[in-house]
Amino acid sequence: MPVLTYVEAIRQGIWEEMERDPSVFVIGEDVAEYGGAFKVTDGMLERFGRDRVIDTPISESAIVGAATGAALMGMRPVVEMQFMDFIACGFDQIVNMAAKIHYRWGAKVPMVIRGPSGAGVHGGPYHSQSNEMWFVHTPGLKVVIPSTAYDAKGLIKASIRDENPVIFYEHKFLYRRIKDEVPDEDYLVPLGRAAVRREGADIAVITYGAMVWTALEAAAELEKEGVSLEVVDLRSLLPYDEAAVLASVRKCGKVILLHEDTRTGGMAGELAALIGERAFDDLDGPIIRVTAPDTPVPFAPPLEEYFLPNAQKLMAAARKLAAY
Amino acid sequence: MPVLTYVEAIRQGIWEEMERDPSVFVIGEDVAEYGGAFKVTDGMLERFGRDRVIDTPISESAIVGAATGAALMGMRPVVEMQFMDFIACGFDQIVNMAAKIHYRWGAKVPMVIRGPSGAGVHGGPYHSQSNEMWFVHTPGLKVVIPSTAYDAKGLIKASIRDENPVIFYEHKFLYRRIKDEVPDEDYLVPLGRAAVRREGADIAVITYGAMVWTALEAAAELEKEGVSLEVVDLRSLLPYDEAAVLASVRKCGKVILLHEDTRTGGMAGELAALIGERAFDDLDGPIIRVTAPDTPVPFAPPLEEYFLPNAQKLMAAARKLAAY
Amino acid sequence: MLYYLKLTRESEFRIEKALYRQGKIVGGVYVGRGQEAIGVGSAIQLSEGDVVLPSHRDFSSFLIRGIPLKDIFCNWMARANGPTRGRENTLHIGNLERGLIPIISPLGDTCPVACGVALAMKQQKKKNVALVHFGEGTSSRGDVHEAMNLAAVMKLAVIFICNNNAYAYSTSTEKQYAIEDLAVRGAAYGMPGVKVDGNDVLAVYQTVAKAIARSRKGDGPSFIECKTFRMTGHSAHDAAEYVPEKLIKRWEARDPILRLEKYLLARQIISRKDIRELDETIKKEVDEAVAFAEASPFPKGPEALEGVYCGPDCWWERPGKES
Amino acid sequence: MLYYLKLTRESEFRIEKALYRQGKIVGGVYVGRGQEAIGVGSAIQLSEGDVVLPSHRDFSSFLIRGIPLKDIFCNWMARANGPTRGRENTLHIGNLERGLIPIISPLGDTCPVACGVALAMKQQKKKNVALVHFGEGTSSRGDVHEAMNLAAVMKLAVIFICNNNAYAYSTSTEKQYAIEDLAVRGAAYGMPGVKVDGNDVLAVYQTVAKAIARSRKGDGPSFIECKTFRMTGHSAHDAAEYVPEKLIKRWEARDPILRLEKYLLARQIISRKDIRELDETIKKEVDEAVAFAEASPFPKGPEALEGVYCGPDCWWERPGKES
Ligand SMILES: Cc1ncc(C[n+]2csc(CCOP(=O)(O)OP(=O)(O)O)c2C)c(N)n1
Ligand SMILES: Cc1ncc(C[n+]2csc(CCOP(=O)(O)OP(=O)(O)O)c2C)c(N)n1
Ligand SMILES: [Mg+2]
Ligand SMILES: [Mg+2]
Repeated sequence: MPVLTYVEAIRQGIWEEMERDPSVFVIGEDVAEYGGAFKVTDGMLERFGRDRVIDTPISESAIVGAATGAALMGMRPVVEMQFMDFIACGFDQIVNMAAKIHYRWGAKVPMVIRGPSGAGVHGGPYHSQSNEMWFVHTPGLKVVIPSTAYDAKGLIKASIRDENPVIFYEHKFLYRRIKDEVPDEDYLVPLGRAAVRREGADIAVITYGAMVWTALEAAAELEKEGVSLEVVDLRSLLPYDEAAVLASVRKCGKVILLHEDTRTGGMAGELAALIGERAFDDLDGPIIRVTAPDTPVPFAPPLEEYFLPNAQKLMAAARKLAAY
Repeated sequence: MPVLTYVEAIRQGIWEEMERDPSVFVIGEDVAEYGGAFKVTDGMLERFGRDRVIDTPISESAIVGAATGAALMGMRPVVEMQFMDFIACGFDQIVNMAAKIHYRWGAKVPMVIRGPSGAGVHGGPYHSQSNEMWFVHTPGLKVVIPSTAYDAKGLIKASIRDENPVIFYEHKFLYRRIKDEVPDEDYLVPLGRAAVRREGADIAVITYGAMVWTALEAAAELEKEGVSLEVVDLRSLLPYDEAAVLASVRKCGKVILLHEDTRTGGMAGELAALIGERAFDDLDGPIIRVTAPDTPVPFAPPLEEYFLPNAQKLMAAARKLAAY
Repeated sequence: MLYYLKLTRESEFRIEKALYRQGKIVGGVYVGRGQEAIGVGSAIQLSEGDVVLPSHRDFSSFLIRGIPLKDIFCNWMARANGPTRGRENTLHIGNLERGLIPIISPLGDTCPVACGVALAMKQQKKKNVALVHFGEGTSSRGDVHEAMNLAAVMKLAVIFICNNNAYAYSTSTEKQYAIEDLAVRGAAYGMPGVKVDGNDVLAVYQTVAKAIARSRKGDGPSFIECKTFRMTGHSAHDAAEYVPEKLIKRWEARDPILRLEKYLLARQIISRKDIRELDETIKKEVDEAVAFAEASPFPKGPEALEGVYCGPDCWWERPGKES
Repeated sequence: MLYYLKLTRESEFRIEKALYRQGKIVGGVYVGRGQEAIGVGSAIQLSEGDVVLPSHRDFSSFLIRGIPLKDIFCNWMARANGPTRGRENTLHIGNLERGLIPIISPLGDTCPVACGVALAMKQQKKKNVALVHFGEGTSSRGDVHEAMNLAAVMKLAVIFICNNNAYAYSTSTEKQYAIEDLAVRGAAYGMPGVKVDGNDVLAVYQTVAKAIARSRKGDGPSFIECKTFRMTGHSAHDAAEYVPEKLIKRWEARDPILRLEKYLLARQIISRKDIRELDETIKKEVDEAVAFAEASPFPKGPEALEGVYCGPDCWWERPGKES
């Protein structure tokens, strides 16, 4: 099977959908000639032409609003945010316009807003943010974050085919750093479904995005110490796979919630509430969060490293919890 | 002691600060002549003049940005959002500009953004939202939500004197529906400190805003049934009073997290994580959430009523938990 | 046109002056008294496949695009068989078959949406247009700017119609912008910008007609500023004491309905009797619609949970829910 | 002026062509090669108490306002004794004593902030001005519109300076706006809108001088479009293959530094020898600053947790942290 990078897998997914369905089109800043700041849409202009690969002025709000209008008319826009940090500039159009239309009057808004997020590349406070929780807390949206190339392709395709607005986070650290087997053919990874990346017995680590790799790294290390981590990759944050989370927690009896995003109000809280309510009787230890602290993402490498969760921090937490 | 409504208390608090400190000023849409859509700033134009009570064009982003600029220059702007729903239009300026300045380069941004939020008045999807979690999840901001007139005055004054950007939520349902004793003199209610509104023994109900009254109503009813609720009013959501939450949970052994905001990604999750991590050994039952469901706020009274948590729903949850 | 003008006036009158005061309207009330010519003069000339995105005061657009009056009243009164089934208030009524995309409260948000509608029309090789209404206060919002610029760059078939009614809530125009006419902003984006007497339905008609023709030819967007006046408070609870009495007087004399009547009478296109009869018909129509709405049920609480997502068994498409 | 132009050029050259390639710059690199005249011609005439909000390419504003060159290099190299102590990159350097408020990456956001700065000046009865720089691509953002309108309505002392360098990343101007000159937008808000040759430092100086004088008199904001060209890629990793070769050639001939040199030589204000000496001095200055930065330590990890809030024992004010 072909081995693709994460960025190639996303490109292939969008590409296949554009081949399959003439209503799919790409819109954003520098996505046409230039092929996008991270080259996700590279080559699409040549293949699909100006009507379907559209460069825009620097107007995030208008881009999102226009995508919504086009979606209402039967198109399926795939919007690129040059960095997910700038989604804040189109925020109102997402949470107030796109997210609520179907509930309010029944019309469909099939659109995807995608772009690079996350830290680890010394991008500083504005090219490193993980801001998925704004949208996880907005009813009407779906939120997706793949961690593998295989999932990236399957999830982008499922997102494009979904009838609802989907916010699709791509972790920029993974774009060219990971590779895996990605079938050439058409397949979907369903939204709302988690994946168990590694079976384990002692502690369930629930995570998503680039942190899946951190969890796997820690799990491999800890196995040598006799601590067995199960690693659950959420893949979708809204709706998220409650059953998978609960199953893993019930099986292991202990749980660590891991994310790169900052702590207060982060996804770990949501998961803790689910677990505290629905798996309380199965818990053999406290619910532990391993997350970034509540600060902006600092720039200098030593600061950024201190800010980000990593395998060491996870292992320290896991050792303590295992001993509980 | 004078008895004031919630709205009068806020007005008095701002007024006193404007008297005390010439750098405090009010800015927003229709705040001058008209005195604000809910009359919070009524009479201020006459007292403080055009330089300190400023009507603006409909430009939420520019208003927030301008307030930030003025704050950097030593002023203390108090921004009114006509409805907190529209804060989404100034979102980027809040989360990317104002919130991060101090961390990034050390300058102070003392400003308050305040306005009516919350449902219960048939305002429909755009005049009823509770969107505090966007800001609770933004390091660098403070988030405040008073539930009494006394606190409203003390908290708005403390917010104006704080050196950081504060998002100050006023519950529009409470504006003229509640009244309590509000001292004429200068006093502050410290940010970040919760208040126990009612002592109880069986179940800690952690809540904030208008739901404090719902909790008290339920507590009074349940007392007759022999179930004793303790009601904790957070007052500040960021930073929030971890110690008070933990103390109440440890005392009661059981906890219900109650809010008007929607469930997934709501404040209850954050609290559940704190409790699940730090009070795990003290818990005698699952962590229960009573919140609005994950939908926009519907308009028709029967729908809105179904959407909102109320004393009945809380009582049902409490009875079940008490029997656990 | 006279029919729609009068039907709008009477419907809104009933809402603002009768139903609201009787406590039968749920939530806030915004009406377009005095500004009816803008909606009527523009919507009436749209073709099938065109889309209109009305402002919060453009009652007439809904009528002209064929939303039954009783549906509109049901919406104002939060009834289950209104078009939003009680989820939404006032004129937040969407209907894609009839080419209607409703406003949302954050003002200006429909301007970018109109661009997307026109972009889809272009991609689908249709000769249709999108017509978006907004107030002069709304023109200050960034979204309006981004949308006008985008439409000009992409040559989209969007007609931006600004109803300049002199106030945005309590804010008068000199606190909203520092120019004489907003129409000059057309030039700032590279599109025609014209101003027109918004109380003259025929002038509105002609101005919009030109813009539409231009757009259908593929020549892109236009900006039209309609000068008018808000002959009520901002909403039914606003006494509008900030509006000088003499301004109201001055604009009363320019009432768009009386003007059209005078015009038609002078040319003997209609008679006084025709007008009386028309008034009677309209009154009856409104009576019936109100009665229908009043007799309609409210939605049931648990419905609140339905339809957040569009999925395979979409709640909106389940039978037994349509009015 | 020549000194600042050349110091800017040399510093940025070192960053883009030497340090970046040696992997010594942390993160992305945006420089203003070819556009130096805009920053220099405007910042150089500011008085104490004035505030400048530079764009991501206005290196010179920092120099002119007195930020030591070594501090700037420390910032680019993420060092602990840079002005942001490693928290921020590139030119995200703020210093209120020197009247500098840095850009944040979401483009256009500093325009409303500039309004607030000028509002405070007005409230504090100061005759100062705020000068905000942004690119022609940024002009499409809603915040720029809201800010220009607000400044005009409130008659704020803001000078909006658009450096139109023909590209926004890969996007050329005809995909950014549908007009000839952005300068016409001044009229859309009720402020003067002028265009000027942005590669002519003296012309920039004079144009900005007029705008400043106007603002100091209390006559409100101005909009200045400086036509220039981005003589590099968007950032150091961008080869800019989308830029036609002949455009670069054409703009090379208009290099602002060579032009000023020629002007000064022709008038015998300086000699070739002076220029050589100046070049030497500058080279040495930059060498020293780079050496200082390279010798400076990185910040320590745990500092990442400090200074989120401003409070009583503010981390930023604790001793022993200043460079
Ligand atoms: C973004 C936003 N800010 C504020 C409001 C509150 N608001 C509702 S209507 C209105 C005035 C609108 O003025 P204009 O655009 O002139 O329309 P008009 O009401 O005069 O028709 C305001 C401020 C809003 N709905 N949206
Ligand atoms: C709101 C926002 N959208 C997108 C970007 C990504 N971005 C960084 S620079 C740039 C181009 C800016 O063009 P222009 O304003 O002309 O300034 P120039 O780089 O040409 O000086 C873009 C799109 C951003 N920083 N902010
Ligand atoms: Mg108006
Ligand atoms: Mg540019």
